[in-house]
Amino acid sequence: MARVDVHSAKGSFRTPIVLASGPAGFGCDLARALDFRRIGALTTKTITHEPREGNPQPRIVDAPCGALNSIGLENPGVARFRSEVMPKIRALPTARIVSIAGRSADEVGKVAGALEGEPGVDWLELNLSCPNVRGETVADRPDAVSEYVRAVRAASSRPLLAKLSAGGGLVALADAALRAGADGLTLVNAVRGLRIDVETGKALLARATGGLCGPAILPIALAAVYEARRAFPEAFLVGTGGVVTARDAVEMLCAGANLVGVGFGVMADPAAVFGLAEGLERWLDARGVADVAEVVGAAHRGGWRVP
Amino acid sequence: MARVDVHSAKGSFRTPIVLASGPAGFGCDLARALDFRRIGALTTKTITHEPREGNPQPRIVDAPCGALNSIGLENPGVARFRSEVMPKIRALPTARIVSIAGRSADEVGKVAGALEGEPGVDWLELNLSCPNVRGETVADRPDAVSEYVRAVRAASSRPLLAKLSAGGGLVALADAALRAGADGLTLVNAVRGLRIDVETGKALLARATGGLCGPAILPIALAAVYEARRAFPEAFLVGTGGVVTARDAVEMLCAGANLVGVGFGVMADPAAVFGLAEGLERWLDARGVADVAEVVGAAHRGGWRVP
Amino acid sequence: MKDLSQQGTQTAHGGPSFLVREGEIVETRQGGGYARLRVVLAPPFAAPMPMPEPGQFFMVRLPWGPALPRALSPIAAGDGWIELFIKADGLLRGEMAAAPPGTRLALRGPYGTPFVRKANLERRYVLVGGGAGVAPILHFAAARPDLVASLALGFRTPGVRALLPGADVAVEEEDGTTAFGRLAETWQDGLGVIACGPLPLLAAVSRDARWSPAAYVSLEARLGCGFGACLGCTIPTPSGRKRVCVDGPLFACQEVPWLG
Amino acid sequence: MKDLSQQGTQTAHGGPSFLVREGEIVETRQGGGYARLRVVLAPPFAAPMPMPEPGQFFMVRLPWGPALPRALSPIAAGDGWIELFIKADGLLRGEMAAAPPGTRLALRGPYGTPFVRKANLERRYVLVGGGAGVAPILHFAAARPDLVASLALGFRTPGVRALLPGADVAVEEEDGTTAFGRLAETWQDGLGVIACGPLPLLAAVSRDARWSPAAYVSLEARLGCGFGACLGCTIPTPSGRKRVCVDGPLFACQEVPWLG
Ligand SMILES: Cc1cc2nc3c(=O)[nH]c(=O)nc-3n(C[C@H](O)[C@H](O)[C@H](O)COP(=O)(O)OP(=O)(O)OC[C@H]3O[C@@H](n4cnc5c(N)ncnc54)[C@H](O)[C@@H]3O)c2cc1C
Ligand SMILES: Cc1cc2nc3c(=O)[nH]c(=O)nc-3n(C[C@H](O)[C@H](O)[C@H](O)COP(=O)(O)OP(=O)(O)OC[C@H]3O[C@@H](n4cnc5c(N)ncnc54)[C@H](O)[C@@H]3O)c2cc1C
Ligand SMILES: Cc1cc2nc3c(=O)[nH]c(=O)nc-3n(C[C@H](O)[C@H](O)[C@H](O)COP(=O)(O)O)c2cc1C
Ligand SMILES: Cc1cc2nc3c(=O)[nH]c(=O)nc-3n(C[C@H](O)[C@H](O)[C@H](O)COP(=O)(O)O)c2cc1C
Ligand code: FES
Ligand code: FES
Repeated sequence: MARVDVHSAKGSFRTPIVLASGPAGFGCDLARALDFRRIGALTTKTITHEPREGNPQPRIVDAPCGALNSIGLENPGVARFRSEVMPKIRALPTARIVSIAGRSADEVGKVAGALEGEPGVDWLELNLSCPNVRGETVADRPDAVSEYVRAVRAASSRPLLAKLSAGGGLVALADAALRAGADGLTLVNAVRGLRIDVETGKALLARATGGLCGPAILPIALAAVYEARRAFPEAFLVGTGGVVTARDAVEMLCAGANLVGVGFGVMADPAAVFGLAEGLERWLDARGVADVAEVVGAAHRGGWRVP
Repeated sequence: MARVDVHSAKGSFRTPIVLASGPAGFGCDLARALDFRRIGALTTKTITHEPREGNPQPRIVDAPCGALNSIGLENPGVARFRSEVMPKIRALPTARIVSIAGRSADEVGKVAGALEGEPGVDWLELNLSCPNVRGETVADRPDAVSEYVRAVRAASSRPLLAKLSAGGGLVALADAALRAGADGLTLVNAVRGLRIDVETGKALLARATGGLCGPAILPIALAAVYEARRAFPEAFLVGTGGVVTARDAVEMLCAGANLVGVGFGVMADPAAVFGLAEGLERWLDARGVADVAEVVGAAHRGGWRVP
Repeated sequence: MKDLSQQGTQTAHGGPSFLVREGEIVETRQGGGYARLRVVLAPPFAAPMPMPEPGQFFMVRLPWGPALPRALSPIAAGDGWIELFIKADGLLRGEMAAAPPGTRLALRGPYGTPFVRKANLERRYVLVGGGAGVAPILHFAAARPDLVASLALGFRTPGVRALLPGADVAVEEEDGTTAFGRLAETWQDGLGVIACGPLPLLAAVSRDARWSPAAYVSLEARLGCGFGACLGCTIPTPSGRKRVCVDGPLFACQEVPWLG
Repeated sequence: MKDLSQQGTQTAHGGPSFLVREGEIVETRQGGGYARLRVVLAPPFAAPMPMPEPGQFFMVRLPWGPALPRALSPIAAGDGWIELFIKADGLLRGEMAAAPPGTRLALRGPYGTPFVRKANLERRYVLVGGGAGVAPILHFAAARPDLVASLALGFRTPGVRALLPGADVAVEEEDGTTAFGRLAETWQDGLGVIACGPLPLLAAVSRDARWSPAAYVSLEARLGCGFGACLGCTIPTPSGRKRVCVDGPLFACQEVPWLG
């Protein structure tokens, strides 16, 4: 069997398949029936300092080959996350990436600080790119990205991922995050989108715009990962966006991702997501590739197969 | 029958349905069998000063609910466009929007100037956002947008559309274009994307990244048009991206588009595109809406239907 | 697929299952803008499908339908088969209603809290169903006749009667009677109400102080996952935010004071 | 749809048609990794479909297949029906090969320049077909026996023979013979060559100076529109860029010197 374990300077993962922040919640519902040993890491729903209710209903609607969501970071706040959620997920046989966000560098620093003593928080992911809250999409200004990352870095010793959006300016933002102390990047968050209820002429989502996820954005996420890998040959990258099959995951790895995040797929077919690592193993075996590392970034060196 | 003709300060259109630049070429092949009176305008394939060959094969590949292209502005150059193409399309019973681009403000000024004396050039569209050529995606810097638009404005008296990409910074770029003298905006160009051939690990497109088009990007284009309409209540907007059905067109109009561009749809089902205006008429009739203008921008004023 | 199927069925006590099973539409009847479909589970998945309890639902997809699965509650169920009752409208249901026999659906579930685990079992109920909302209502009525005082079912047009043999259906177009009217006629002190249907019907039920202290409504929301993880479907309640998919779909009217 | 259909069929002289018609797969045979499908045009479109000439192709879609249509050349055609011969692999063809009878396809066309309008009609040809490339080759052979000197058809595995009754097929796996080998055996001075198949086969044909001055190859490209507008398929030639979809798919080897 091909090896699918992934090793970075800051930590190891049993498989390259990561549950992206959001659709899997805190993993508790899935853990009742699915085997987390097949998942490299669970990324939690994003946690803020205070509890949040998120946006009004409806907050998830259709899109061609995907969906649009505007959940708006509903979460119990970091205190209840520690007291109620961490005890449930600490024992899961996978790594835990805790996603955090805030309205200011100060707030994200506080959230990171509150998690510092917490056992079982293996990585932090700083969500700099949620399309569904006002005043927090800081990821389009490199100076703000630096400031937020530095605040988390100062408050936390955990390995840190900075989560960015696709789009113009990605390399400058990624550079800002890495220089400020991020250990890796998660690319991409959901892409800003809108749908209209034609029968009324109003936006379908209560909050008008939302984030587009699912297969529709696979090519966009691949381009973002490809661009980031080209600019940062050594960076640790989590490629997220539109992956639902093992073949999609291979594309993401070849574009340059070390780990592959899955969000929409968890809503569409959760068992299939837990089968991705096995699908990947079989795919590699069928082609005589001994280690998944051989395909990572292959598109930047003329392919993995030298004919 | 509901009215579907569209009037702006700079010109009128029989229907709001516009063939977007690219997939329809110069319209000649379609004109042999389809009725251009059902089309508000034909936007030509982008014309540059010198002829161009475009990118190597393959330059069009699959994407979920869409396609990725990297044609790369293959075109005969403005001189042959005038001598060979214009005579064929001058008589089409629709408006002609000639799309132009160049590697510098100077070049786009020259192309616009060369078209100044040409009868049948009803509008110009300045392509500031092609994802498939190097050094010409100027649309991520407001100062460059201004400079290009001013160069065209100085060389041409034709009404002018500035074509931009979706993504961060849209309002600033749109503002730059409108202040520099553009009479309207076309939103959006294809979205940067990538696909990988998993069997080799190499990018599928010869040029690696390309532009994502088709239903996959409908929500992205809707969000861009919505954002531009909110920022510029009086601007003339052509909403392009992912429209294939009359219902999609209604969404685009409600988001704020005055005209609706169709690119991918021309490749998927050209006759259906020529039927969109009729579909729109029927849709409006069934709801007792007398004029398509009533739905334009409806999402910004609580919907078109006041219950 | 074998391994996935084993993963998906490692559910304790018939709890939620994450396996996507294939079901084949073997019969479709249409009427009055609705369709009733008989779906048999296709092998190798016929055996392990947990039996849906009334009020539970499946997340359903067609290969060419929308990417997000849709919640549908069976109107009847047995060993290896379910019957669905759907409005013949919308991206998925429109395609399902028009699909020829032999068409295969992807089904995941059952999910949701069964009605009997939310409702007070020491009471009998008037069961109110409007439109597609009659599906879980009739499933419940057949499973727990001991809890049923009467049925109040309503539709706009009569065409749907052929799909609901034996049911006494109010048709607004015929004589102005509605599900709500039937409820008002038949309700008596001491009875509870369980209602499923369009939002205005549920609002009217929950607004009426005669029965609302003992009334339950089955809510709709646009679901993402269906199993409680994505928070697509949460609603405010006096005791905090609840998820329609796992904490519901049935809620006591006191839990949703904003509805009335 | 009526109005669209009229628009789509206002074509002069059987020129390209833009109407998307529905075709029903009525029979599918499989073998050796290929499939042969009989497709009848579904009413109301049976009558106006222009008859495809050998070398022409249709742009084909399935509702749940890829969004971009695919080019497929009939292996045989008659009034209101066509037969397709496809590799049972790929996003569209894989689904088509597995689809049950009764499945409906969307077809647009026919497009492309018929072989007889590119080839010199004063010559006879060895027709070379490799893999799915035998489709237009056999269509041409049946339509214009007067232009055919011999056939050189090749596949990797023998399983495909059942799909090509009466055809003499070289099978590499059996005895090492290939379409190219057959060509080399049967070609004689004065004969031309028309070849369709995988790129290495076409390159080998065009590289060989014995026949290449009188040889034609049917090229493949990833098409967008199929009717000459999108420039997705253009290739360089000594006389400027040409579109595979309308200027081809058949090209004289001199037009594509980069191929050899
Ligand atoms: C627990 C639960 C159980 C359910 N059980 C059933 C059941 O048994 N039977 C049943 O019929 N339904 C049931 N539903 C409701 C059903 O899941 C939803 O209505 C679902 O959205 C239907 O999906 P669809 O793709 O068919 O319709 P959708 O396409 O989602 O459309 C739903 C409605 O919105 C409209 N709409 C969608 N998109 C747009 C747009 N862009 N502009 C304007 N209007 C739009 C449609 O016309 C339609 O009326 C249940 C829901 C829940 C939560
Ligand atoms: C004029 C013309 C006529 C034709 N006639 C025929 C015909 O009669 N019969 C026939 O069988 N073909 C024919 N073809 C070829 C056919 O149109 C193409 O092969 C087309 O791409 C098939 O579509 P598909 O969706 O089945 O396969 P695709 O999914 O497009 O795949 C084509 C090939 O590329 C591979 N591939 C696709 N995506 C990826 C990816 N991401 N990574 C790795 N590999 C990938 C597939 O495995 C497959 O081998 C014709 C082509 C032309 C131009
Ligand atoms: C329902 C839903 C909720 C999400 N919530 C979060 C979140 O809380 N924090 C975050 O960083 N990303 C969130 N995302 C974005 C995903 O993590 C992911 O980046 C995006 O959806 C693209 O990946 P996908 O196409 O696999 O879904 C959410 C996505 C969805 C669909
Ligand atoms: C094959 C192809 C060629 C294109 N060529 C051009 C072009 O030359 N100039 C331009 O401004 N846009 C070009 N575009 C972009 C389209 O005009 C349009 O903005 C984009 O495809 C989104 O719309 P759609 O989803 O309807 O295709 C091209 C798109 C396609 C698919
Ligand atoms: S639908 Fe995902 S939590 Fe309810
Ligand atoms: S496929 Fe569009 S020009 Fe050939």
